[in-house]
Order: sequence, then structure tokens, then C-alpha cells
Amino acid sequence: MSENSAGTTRHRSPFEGHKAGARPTASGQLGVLLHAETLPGLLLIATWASGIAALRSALAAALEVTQVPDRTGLVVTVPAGSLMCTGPQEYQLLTTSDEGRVAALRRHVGPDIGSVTDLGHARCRIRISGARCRDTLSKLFALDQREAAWPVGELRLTGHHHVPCLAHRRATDGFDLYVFSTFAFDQLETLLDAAQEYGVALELGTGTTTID
Amino acid sequence: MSAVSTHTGGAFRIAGGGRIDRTRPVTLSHDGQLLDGFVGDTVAATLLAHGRHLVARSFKYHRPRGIMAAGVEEPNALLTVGSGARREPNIAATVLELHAGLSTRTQNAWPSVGFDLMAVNGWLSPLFVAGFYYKTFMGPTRKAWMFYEHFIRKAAGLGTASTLADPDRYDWQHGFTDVLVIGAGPAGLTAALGAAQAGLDVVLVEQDFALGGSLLGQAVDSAQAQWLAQMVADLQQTGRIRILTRSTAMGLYDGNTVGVVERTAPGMADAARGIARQRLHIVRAAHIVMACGALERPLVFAGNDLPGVMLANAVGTYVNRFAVVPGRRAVFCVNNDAAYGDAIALAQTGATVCVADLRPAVPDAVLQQARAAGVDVRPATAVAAAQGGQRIKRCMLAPYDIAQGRITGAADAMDVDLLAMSGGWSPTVHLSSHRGIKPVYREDLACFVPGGFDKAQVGAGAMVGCQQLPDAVRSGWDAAERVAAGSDRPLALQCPVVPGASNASMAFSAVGPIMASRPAGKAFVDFQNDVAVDDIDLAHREGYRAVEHLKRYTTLGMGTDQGKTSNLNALAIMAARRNIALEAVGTTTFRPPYTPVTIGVLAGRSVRAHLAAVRRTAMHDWHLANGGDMMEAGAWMRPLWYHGHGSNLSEAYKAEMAIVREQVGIADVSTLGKIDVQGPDAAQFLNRVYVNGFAKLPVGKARYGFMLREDGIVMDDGTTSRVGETEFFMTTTTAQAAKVMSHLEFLLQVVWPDLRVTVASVSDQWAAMSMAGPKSREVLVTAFPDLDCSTEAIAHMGLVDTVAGGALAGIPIRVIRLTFSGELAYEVYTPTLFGRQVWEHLLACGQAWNLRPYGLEALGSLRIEKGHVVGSEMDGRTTLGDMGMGKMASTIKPFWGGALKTSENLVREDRPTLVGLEAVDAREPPNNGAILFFADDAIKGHGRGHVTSTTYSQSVGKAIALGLLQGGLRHVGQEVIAASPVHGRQYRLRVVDPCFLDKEGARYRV
Amino acid sequence: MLRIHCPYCGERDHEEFSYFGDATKTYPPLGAEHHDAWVEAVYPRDNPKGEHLEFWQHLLACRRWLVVRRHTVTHDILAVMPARERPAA
Amino acid sequence: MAQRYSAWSLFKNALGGHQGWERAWRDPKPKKSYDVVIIGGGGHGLATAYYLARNHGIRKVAILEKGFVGSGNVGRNTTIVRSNYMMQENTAFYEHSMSLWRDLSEDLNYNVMFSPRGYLFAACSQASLDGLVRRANTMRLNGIRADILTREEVRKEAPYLDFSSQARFPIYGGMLQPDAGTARHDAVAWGYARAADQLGVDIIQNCEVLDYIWAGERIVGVKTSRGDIGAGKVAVAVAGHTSVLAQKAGLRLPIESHVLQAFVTESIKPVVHHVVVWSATYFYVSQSDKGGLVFGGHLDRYNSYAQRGNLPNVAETTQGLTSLIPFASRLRLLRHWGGIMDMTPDGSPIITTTPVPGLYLNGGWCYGGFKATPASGWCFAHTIAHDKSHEYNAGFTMDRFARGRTIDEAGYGPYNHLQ
Repeated sequence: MSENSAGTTRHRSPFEGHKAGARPTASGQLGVLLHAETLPGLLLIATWASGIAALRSALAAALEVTQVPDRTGLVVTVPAGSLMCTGPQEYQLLTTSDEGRVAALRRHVGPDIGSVTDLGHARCRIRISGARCRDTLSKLFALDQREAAWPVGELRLTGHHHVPCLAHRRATDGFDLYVFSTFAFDQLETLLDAAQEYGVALELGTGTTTID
Repeated sequence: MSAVSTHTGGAFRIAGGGRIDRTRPVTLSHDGQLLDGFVGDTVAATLLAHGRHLVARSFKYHRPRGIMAAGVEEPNALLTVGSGARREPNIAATVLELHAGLSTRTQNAWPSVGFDLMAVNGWLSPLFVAGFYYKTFMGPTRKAWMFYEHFIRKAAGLGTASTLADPDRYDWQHGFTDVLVIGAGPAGLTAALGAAQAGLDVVLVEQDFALGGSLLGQAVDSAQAQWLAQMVADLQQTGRIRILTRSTAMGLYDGNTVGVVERTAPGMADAARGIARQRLHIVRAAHIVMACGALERPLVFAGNDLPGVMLANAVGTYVNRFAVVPGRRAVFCVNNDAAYGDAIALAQTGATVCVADLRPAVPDAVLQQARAAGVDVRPATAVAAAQGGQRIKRCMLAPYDIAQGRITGAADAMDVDLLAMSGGWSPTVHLSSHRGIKPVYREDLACFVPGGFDKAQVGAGAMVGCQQLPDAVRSGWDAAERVAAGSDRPLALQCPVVPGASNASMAFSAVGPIMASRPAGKAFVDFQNDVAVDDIDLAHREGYRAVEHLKRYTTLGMGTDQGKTSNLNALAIMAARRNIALEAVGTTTFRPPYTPVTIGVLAGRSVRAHLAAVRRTAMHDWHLANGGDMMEAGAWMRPLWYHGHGSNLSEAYKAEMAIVREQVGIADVSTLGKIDVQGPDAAQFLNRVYVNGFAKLPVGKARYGFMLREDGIVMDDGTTSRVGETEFFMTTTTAQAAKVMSHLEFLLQVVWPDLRVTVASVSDQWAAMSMAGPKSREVLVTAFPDLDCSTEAIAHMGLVDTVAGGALAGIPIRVIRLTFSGELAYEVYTPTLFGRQVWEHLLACGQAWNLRPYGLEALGSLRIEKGHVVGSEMDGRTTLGDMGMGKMASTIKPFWGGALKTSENLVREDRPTLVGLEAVDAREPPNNGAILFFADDAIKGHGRGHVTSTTYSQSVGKAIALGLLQGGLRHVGQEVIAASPVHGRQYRLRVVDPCFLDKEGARYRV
Repeated sequence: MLRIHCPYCGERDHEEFSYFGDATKTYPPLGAEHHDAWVEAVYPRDNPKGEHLEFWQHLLACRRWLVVRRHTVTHDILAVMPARERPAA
Repeated sequence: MAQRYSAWSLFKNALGGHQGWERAWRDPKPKKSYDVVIIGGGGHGLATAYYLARNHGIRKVAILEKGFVGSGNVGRNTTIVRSNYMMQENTAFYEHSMSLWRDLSEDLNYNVMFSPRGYLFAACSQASLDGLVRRANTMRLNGIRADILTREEVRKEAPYLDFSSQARFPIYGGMLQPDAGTARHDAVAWGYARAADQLGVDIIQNCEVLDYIWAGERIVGVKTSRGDIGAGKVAVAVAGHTSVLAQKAGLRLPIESHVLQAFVTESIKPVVHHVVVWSATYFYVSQSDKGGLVFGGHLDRYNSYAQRGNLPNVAETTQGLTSLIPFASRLRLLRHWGGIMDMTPDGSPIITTTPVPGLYLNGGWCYGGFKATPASGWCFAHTIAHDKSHEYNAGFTMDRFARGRTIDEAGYGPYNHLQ
């Protein structure tokens, strides 16, 4: 999906209406930092049961990566961005979207190999960090956050109160939450509310976010 | 508030000792009077420290009741706490932590607990026996019960709840741990320490605000108390333990999951700052150690419910933990050694103490200790009865033969102000029974113990029948060893050694016998529900002998104390009456929660405004800013109408319809389900999913289709376009979007896994707006100058993908020409984050033609004029034929639902099918849900069908409706009657074609 | 809480999944001529008191349709497999 | 002459210290054989026996109960009695049940505390309200009282509901069935048991049926934990376990067993007068005479024969309660438990003869068994006595699914766990 710099400024973030700023506790603590932003680009690449081998090799070629992750939850960094394995026959590529991306992928991932679907506007990202971010997340997600169960660098697909969410652990106390755009405003509200008792600061992204 | 200087903590407060913080005085307001106490007190302790024994009235007979226990098992001392929206009834004074600003009130008495007029019930008690209400109140008339019931309901109930919304907040926390230890008594502490030292993550939960369990009842300077302090220090040392005090394991659920309710420390909750009053920890544990302890059993004798009659361990606890003397002249009636510790503790405060031991002989060691402390011990002696008014005055001591279980001689009186009883101990088997494992009776211990544990669960301490403190500690360590072995983490260190002491033992012994087989006066078994021995006798006499019958017939164990003190005694009595072993009687089923749990904490944060997440389209804020009257549509909010278009709904939607019919309007249809279907077999797949054919749909074309459920009933309808040879863009109704998505995934993953197709929801990727009206093409041309909008380029049901230029340069646009309103119309799709901008761009470009937004009501009315069906017609019971769409079903290819679609009853000739209905006379439309009758029918029964959708049509100049009518269009031209008795209305309607407007489609084929 | 071990996402609360009942049923070919076979597929069930083969979809996560073998009294989960790999009835 | 219950007899016995009361029902040994053996001593089985004896003069009847009388769903439900049905096959049946409820205490000489306090359904969308209008109209046209209420009228009836701006799904209006209400569930079981016993029916507890006894194609008795018992006819009324007993007879039913939870709070002074139901999250609540709020919601949504509920449903149901009745957030839950429901693919029951001679079936009650108890027994007795359905239960057949003649009040389709 196209996204030149002019385009990004015209993005309307679903987070609009939330107020950026810090809301510390009575004792001045800020236990949680939230950064909410739209995505530069997100592509869904999927195939059917019999197609997974072909898709993996196609992705290897298309994304110049030797090891295409083969387990749900694994994430690898590729020149184009980061490639997330989100299901047995499914990947999501978080990428700086330039004109050619879909076409480039399509050159390797033909219709007989799999599908490419643009989800660049379907998801937004809420980055959460801080000493109390795990406590905050544990109010919403029934996920074992101990690092043995959820190593840094892996993602987990889950949800809260019937709303799905993809959570990528970037550090012991740092997670990227990929939320559905139409639920994004509400999801941020929920996170702010859950984090309130720990003290929370909110930054709103511009949509020009890089993909790291 | 009394000044600290005068702050004595009550006349019955011992000068030194206890676990209260004398440096932190607190004042309780009780029934408006100020009583001083200390941090570390419970309300019960404070009340007793001030000599308050009469604190409640019983449920049925309104008998004076006092404080019987020192923990969660308290049946009597229920108070109402707080006021206004925070008022809470039925809180046990024995678990209520004293804190600044606390105010309590007595309840279920009028005018006061001291003088309660409702006590008249007591005199009527001969009538109010168990189940009396089943035998009377049956006449004279049918309505008689409703009359009596009114008064019974008033009399029943305990405290009065606030009817204001709860101002506090509640939260959840999902927890995962290697080991969950329930109970921080000696066994639990030991198990937690062992597991943590083995390197396992441990969560330790304790319902009390202090750790120690039974050890809290020991003198603070005792060896056991010092051991406790050391253990707690060692625990914190390990750094692997999360300790939750004020936290109750309320229920054991499947998957080794435990609900733990944590109560925020008094005064700390703050809704405004996001601090919950309580939180529910949903703990999934690899291993669970249950060390839930045991509860002391009362004895059953006449007057055993008088204020001043307490459990022995409660006396010990009030003396040792709270430094309060509950009485100065006491008799302890016991059948075990453990209670001697409590008797001695009281004696050491200077009180006169006599122990009436039911047993013929008392172990020497115990006897020596007791006598040394000045306790007068009388073996083979029982309390025949307790006497007094608002507090015990006297008790009758009589010789007793425990073997025969009866009094063997005359009783003599002793004046007392306190009577402590101990009928032995019952392990707290509740939690281990929640998943259906029945407790088993152990003759040797005279109590029920857990009937076993699931894998990855282990019990320890008194709960599994350990009597002596060292045994309990050992069993805690064994539990840790089993858990560690189960996680191959051998225990690092040695089991901590605990100083044993006979008075620290928790002797189990014969279940508290009945002092007299037919006591003179009421001898209570369930104190809170006023169930006495003679009620159990009556249940037995009438054949309500099964334990559940006994419970339900007498209401035994159904109070807020959930029968913690009453169940076993009741079972023992029933067993005796039936001459069978106690074991054969069995127990009632233990149900969660272990103690009463606040509803709010179970519900957590997703309540009221947060009951369901709010889903917003890209244009959501625009609707709000421009007078959109928003309505819930599933999770979505959608504009029903716009205030700019009229002063009320009915004005506005007509105006909005007119805009569409005469010029051009635009509606936000982003809520449609949108599914991306790709793959070499995509066309084949859709061919099986839809009743009509999609294989031959050309690229760049859209087609309307129906899907059926496997039972042949309509599931959903929608438009699907072919955007490429192997790529389709499917839309579903807003309501069915999620269901259809799962359905497609089921078909691909389960039924036809060989099909090379992927499906992906793109509902969030695309904003969608429907621009309809004779001028819609002009607006489109203006909005997208580079786009060829001619009929040649975009024919009816045609699709084009383009990239906008000009102001919208670079923004992808998908245009599908299709109509819901019957006007020339285009659905314009754009990536969600551009939606608002494209919407505003279109509105700007449409100004020349007065382009206006229209809401759901207009949308619905426009489609009614065209006879398009929606959820009110496709109600999960109707077939394709019923929708008048039978012909759409392909006859050359099979499709999902096609088989059962042919079921006898689904192809019946006389099924109600879709018709149009127009008002013959009335101006306003008939009611949705009106029942249809033929002109010559009697207006009763189920009629011939019903009205599904109605509106007023300016185009037709009449009120119109859609309906399902037996025989359907065969009745065109006939008059039918739509009856809506709930509105007291009947309408004459004429049956017409469901398409009221432009049947040949001239308006959109331009 | 039932803890279902999704072959792709790991062990999760059953709340993340949606239930779809009897997984021993096989669907006959499409078409009206198979009416009676479809009645058999859609309506009667063994409804065992014991081990039960059942469909669950991991709705909130990978969205895969799974087949779970579960005991209907103890609720113990004995096996989880991708729907595709379910044992033939 | 059997002992009668009345205010007078209560008074007389009070003078005698209640020593004079007889057993509510006998505890007989099983006889060699009976005209009719009913499997299941729950509400429906007991009612069936009572009406067999009372309406059809068939008194050589035994009820075989594996536990104790009323140990099944009749003693586990939320005690709601209503007849707000829309489908032709249901309306007359449930209204007949209502008419039996009205006289039941007199009939049985046992106070079942039938309390028509009104059934108030709060609608939280226009669509839901439209649905109620159709339902209420159908009821009216079939002689059943029903009213449609505006939001303000609902507020008058139940001011404690959430009418604030905090409501995620505001109340649009509602429907009131004034003649619906509650009854004391245990009393229904005990009342029928006592009345059937007085008509000569043998109630045999702790007697589990292990298998059927066959004579060729025909069932002529049952093997039980207390020996073989011959039977002219065997009638199964074990909702929750119907599949298990049907299977022994070689029948495979369109039934799934599911857990439905019920909840009760501590006792408080009267606040909630009606039975209140909500469509936002399917939820229902009433206040018992003892003072507790008795409430429930959806199934746990997976097949189960375990009479215990799970946490997610506890959350969902309490969220419904708190959102509809905000003050209830501060009340405390005393107990939650589960009962096993026979769920059918259309949410409607089965009362029928079967392809197996000598075998009769009553089951598939889904959520709705308790209110149906009198009519169910009444119709099942008729079906057993005459070997064909009464017009009231004519629709409750097993072949209705094959014929597409489902009775789907909700329109959820053939997914038992969603019904």
C-alpha cells in the first residue's frame, strides 16, 4: 500500500482523541510508558496446507533471508523489516512500505504459491514499556510472561475480552502490541486505565515510525 | 474520636502482649458509639475488648447472638459496614480488619439488637419449624401465597444492601507460577520455603492479614511464635516467593487454576487513581499445595447460641493475638487436648477457668499443665445447658458418659460469663472438593479429610489430618519435596525444625456429641439459619434423610458461613438418628467460593461502559462532530440519523431518504465484513460456499450471493467481487461478519483442506462509504477526475481499483458500483486510515449537489422500498425460498446447505414467504412484529406470518412494510390484517410485490 | 480454566478458543441426493460420558481449527491436533 | 387416609412438638414388576408418575432414582416459570404448564410457592425490542398476558437497573409477562413425590438402572443396582443423561450434554421484585424468598457431564449482573454450581414414543426444564398411557430434524451449544 511522506501526514491515527502526557501516581511514579502509533506497512503472506514449503523458499528469496522462521511466534529481522511467523501457514511482514513492496513479494510469491494481503491500515501499534508494564499486561492477557515461557524476541497471539492482539516481546519489560485499527482507540483506553495505578505516560506516534 | 492519651483499647484489653500495634490507635464507630482499638485488631476483637458480646440477632427467631469464632467460620456476628453507596451488609466482625474511619452497624433487628421486637418470632418458634412453609399458606385463594410471601420476604433477608451503583473498582491479574501454596500456617509456610529453596517460583496466599495460621493463636513470646517469625524472614530471603495476604483461594477450577481474591489493605483502594478495592488473581499453577488448615467444631447443647458461648480456639486467639479477655469466669467444654492451650491462656490472664472434659480421662501431661495454670479440670463432665438472656449467665454441668453419648446424672449450675466449646476439628476440605473429589471420613481422626488430590496437587498440615505441629511442618516439607521432584528440582535444605508442644497440637477427636438426645430448650446446629436439633429430628421423621434433603429442607449450611461450623454436627446427628456410620451419610457438595466473594471482583474491569469494547470506523469522530445520533450495532457505534436533518428521528430519516432519492447521499458502511479470498481454487471455493455461481464471474465484476447454514437455512448475504483471476473481495453483513469468517476457515481447514485457498479478514483494512442517488456519478467524477466513471467503464456491478490524484494523491481507491437503495450508487473503499479524509473529500466535492450523509434508519428505509432483506427477514429460521430468492440457487452445481435445504418442511408450499405490504388507510406504518391474518381469519393464534420491517415511504406515499406471509406473493392484491395487540392496534394492509419502487431498475441502470 | 495446548501457540486458556462440538462427524458430498446422509452428519451425536472428540478454533490467536480429545467428566484434555489430522471416524 | 398439610395441622402438631408428622413419602422395596417404570426421580419423572396415576388411573408405577429424589436439575435451577414462547409447537404447551402451576400447591397439598411476580425482559437494542413485540403479540393472540414497555416503563418496574450514561448497551424498552415468576424448586420435587406416593406410586431411591431387559425387539424391564424389575412400559426422564440411557437402547439422539451454571448471593432485604432478564449478555436474575439473588447466564459452552462450572462463565455472568444492576457489584457470591443440560439442535424438548417398542422418551430440555415440569409430566403421562402424543407435545418429536420441522425460538441453527 502506498505511503509517501505526503501520505503519512494525511494519515488519521485512530488514537486521535487520546491526550499525550504523563499521569504519575500520587508519589510521582511512572511505571508504564505507552507509545501509540500507526504502522508504516504490514503485509500478510499466507498459503494453504500443501503450500508451506514453497512459500518458505519463496520468502527466503524475496526477503533475502536464509532462515525463514518455521514456528508460530518466531520473528526474524530482514532487510525489508521484520518477518513474523503468525501461524503454521502464515507470516506477517512489518515493513517500510514503498511502492514496490507488494509487487516485489508477488514476483516470488505467485498466486500458486500463496497470497499477499495488505494489512498496513488494519493494525496499529501500542508500544508498552516500564517497570510495571508486565503487571499491566497481566491484567488483560492470560499469558505466561516468565522469560522461560516467553523469550525476548518472540511474539504471542492472544486477546483481551474477545478482542485479538499480537504481542511482540522486545525486552524483559518492553512489548509491541499490534491491535486492530477499529479497536485501537478502545484498546489504548483500556491500557491507560490498567496502567493508571502504576503511573503512566503516553506518547502518540506520527505514523512515520520506523520498523525496528 | 477519643484522644490517644485516653486510648486504652477497651476495658477488657490486656496490658501487654498480643499482635496488635499499640502505637497505632484506631477508633471504630459501632452503632454510632466510638470504641477504641488498635491496628491489628479485628472488629470482633475491638467489640470484645469493650465487653460487647451481644452484636447480632439470628435469621429466623431473632435470638440474641454474640461472637462465636475468630475467623471466617463466624456464623453469628454479622454487621453492616459503611454507608451510602459503600454500605455492605452481612460482614463477619471476625474477619473485618479495624481501620481508621470504619463504621459498623448491627442488623436484622428492630429497633435495636438490645431490644428487638422481631424476637416475637422466637415465641412462635414452635410453629416456625423446618419446612413449615411447605405445609401451609396454600389457601384460601390461588393468590394466597403471594399475600403471605410479601411478609415472609420482608422478614427474611439479613442486612440491607445499598441500591446505589458501586463506586469502587475491581481488577484481575492473570498469574502463572510453578507452585501455588494455599494457606500460610505452619504447613503452608514450610512447603513454600522448601519449594522456593528448590528454585521454584512460589505464590503463597493467606486469607488473613497476617501470616501464621494457627500459630497466630499462640502467645507472642512462645517458641512457636518465634519460629513463625524466623520462617517469615527466611521466606522473604529466598526472593522467589510472592506472598499475597488478605487473599482467599475462593475456588479450585479445571486446569490447576485457582481463583484468588485479594482484598486491598484498608484505606488503600482509590477508584479515582485506578487502585482496585479487590483483585482477582487467576492463578494457573504447575503444582498446588493445599494447606488450608482445619476448623473447630462447636458442641450441641441447649442454649449453645447465647452471646458469651465461643469456640475454644477463638478464646485463645482473642487472648494471645488481640490481647483481649473475652470473659473472667469461664467454663471450657471440650473433648480433646488442643483446647487446653486456650483454657490455660485464659487462666493466665487471671480468669477463673474450669474445663469440663467429656472424656473419662485426660492425659497426665495435659492435666498437669492445666492444674499448674490453676485450671479446674473435671473429666467425664458435660455442659447440659447454658442459660442467660443477652449473655450467658450460668451453665449446667453434668456427669457424662462419652461412650453412650449421654448425661448420666443430675446437673449443677455454675455462674459464668464465658463458655468455650471444642468438639474437635474438621479439616478444611472445601477447596480439594471443588472439582468433585468427595471427602472421605477417617474413623481414627473422627473427621472428613480430602478424598484425594488431582495430579499436580498435594495437601499438607491439618487439612490432611496432621494433629501435632511437628507433623504439620513435616507434611509441608514432604509436599515441597513432591512438588520439587515433580519439577526435578531436589530440595536444597533440611526441613525446618519446629518446637513441638502439646498445647500446640490440633487434636482431632470424636465429633462433638449431643449433650442430651432431646435437649431442654433449643440446641443449635446451624446458628446463622437457626437450625436446631429438633429441626433435624423433624427432617428425619419426615424422610428428608439424604444429606442434600436434610440441607435443603432445614436450610442447614446455606447461610453466609456456608455451614463451616454446622455441617459435621448435623451429619453426626442424622447418622445417629439413622443408626448408620457418619461416613454413610456423606457430606453435601462443597461449592465455590470458599468464603463469600464480592461480585464486582469476579466481574473485573469489563463491566458497564466497558462491558464490550467499542469498535470505531474511520469516520466515527466525524459522525459525532456532525450531529450523528449514534446507536450500538454489535461492538460498533453507527449513526442512526443526523441532527442536522430534522428535529427528531422520523423527520430526519425522511429528509435523508429524500436526499438520496432526489440527489445524492453518503453513508458509512465500513462496518460491513470484508474478507480477502485468494488462491488458485478461490473461484471453486466460492462456488461451493454460495448458493449461486461464482466460477464464471469475470474479473472486475461483483455479484450478490447467499450462503446457507448446513441445515439449509440462510446464514448471510453479501456482495463478492473478483479483483483478479485468483483473488476475490467478499463482503458480509455487519452482524454476521465474524461468523462467516470462522465458517470459511472451517470449510477450508476441516471440510476441504485440499483446496488451495486463503481467507483473511480485511474488515479493518478498508473504510467503506456508500454514495447513492441520481447525482452520485457527478460527485464521483468530481472527486476522482482521473477516473473514468462512465457506464462503459464502471457498469452496474462493476469494480475498479485506482489511485487517487490531486489532493488525495497516492491514496488507493476501490469503487464498486452496486446499490442497496435502488438508486445509482457506488461503494467507495479506501484504506482505513485515509477513510475520514476520503469521506470529507467526497462531501466537499458533492456540495454542488447538496451531498449529505444519511444514517441507518434512512439506509434501512431505502432498502425496504426496494424489498431487500436483512437480519429481520433472515432471522435464522428462514430459507432462500422464504426470501423470495429461491431461483438464485444454482441447479447445476451443489453448494453448502443444499442437501438439507430440501427437507420436507423447508419446501412446503404454505411457508410464510416475503411479501410487500402497503397500508390501506393508516398513515403511520404498522409495528414490526405485528402478526398477519387473512381478511376472514379470526384474530387469534399464530396467524399467517408477521411484519418484519416497516417504514413510511414518501416515494410510494404510503406506510409500507415487508413481511413473511403464508403463500407469499400468491396473495398479491389481497388485503390482510396486521394485528399488534400489545399496541392495541390492527392495520389493514394490501399484499404487494416486495419491491415498491422501480422494479425494472431503471434508476440505477443509467 | 481448560488449558488447551494449541499445536502452534502453546498452552492457552480455553477462553481464547471457540467451541464447535462433535468432531467425529464427517460431511457427505454436497447435493440434495445426499439429504439423509446430511441429516446423519448434522443432528445425531454420541454425546459420550467420557472421552469426546471435539472441534475448537483458536479464535483469538492463530485462528486454526483444532480437534481436541477431552474427557467430559474430568475435563482433562488428552490430545490436541490440527483438524486436518483428526482420526477417521 | 393420608395426612393433609394445612395451617391447622401445623398448629396441632406444634402442640405435640411435631412428633406426629409422617414420612412425606414411603421408602418401599422394588416389586417384581410394574405397569410403568419411570427412570429418573427428578421433577419430570415424578410429575409423570403423578399424572399417570391421577389422570390415567395407572398406579402400578415405579420411579427409579439412582440418587435421591430431586437430585438432578429440579434442585439446581434458577426456579423461573414462564410461558413467553412464539413458535406454534411451544405456545400451548407452556401455557398449559402455567395453568397447572397456578393450582399446583392445592393440587399436591404441598406449597410449591409458585410466585407469579412477573418476568421482565429488558431489551438493549431496537432489533431485540422488535423481536419482543412479535413474541408478545403472539402471546396475546394465544391468550397469554404480555406487555411491551418503554424505557421509562421499565424504569418504573425496576429503577435499580442501569439507566445511567455508563450503560454500554442502554435499555430501549422491554417486555413484561405479569403472570410468570418463580417457584420453590425442591418443593416441586417433594410435592410431586408425596402426591404420587399417596396415589400408590413406588418411589425407589438409590436404584441405578444399569441396562434394559429385552424380549426380542421390545423392552420389558430394567436391570438395576437393586435387581431386575419388569415393566410393561419403560419411560426415560433423565434430562442431562438422556443420551446415556438412549444409547443402551441403541438410540443415537441429537442431544449434547452441557453445563449450565447457577449462582446465589448472600441474603439481603427485598430489592429485586421480578424475574429480570437481559438481552445484552444473556442473563437472568431473581431474588429468592430467603433474600439471595439467584442468577445465571450462558452455558459453559463445551460438552460436559460434570456438575461444576468454570471461571470464564463466572466472569461473563457476573459482568452481566453488574452491568445490568450496578449495586449488585457490592453483594457477595455465596455459591455457584452447575447442572447438566440436554441441549438439542433447536433448543426445544423431546417428549415422544420411540422406535423401540416399550420405550418412551422425555428429554432435551435445554435451559427450559423447570417451568415445563407440570406440562411435561402431564403430556409424557398421556403419551405413555395412549402410545401417542397429546396435541400439546405433538411437535416434540425426534424426526422433526430430518423433516426440517425444528422449533428454533432463537434462530441459532443446529448448534446445540449455542442454543
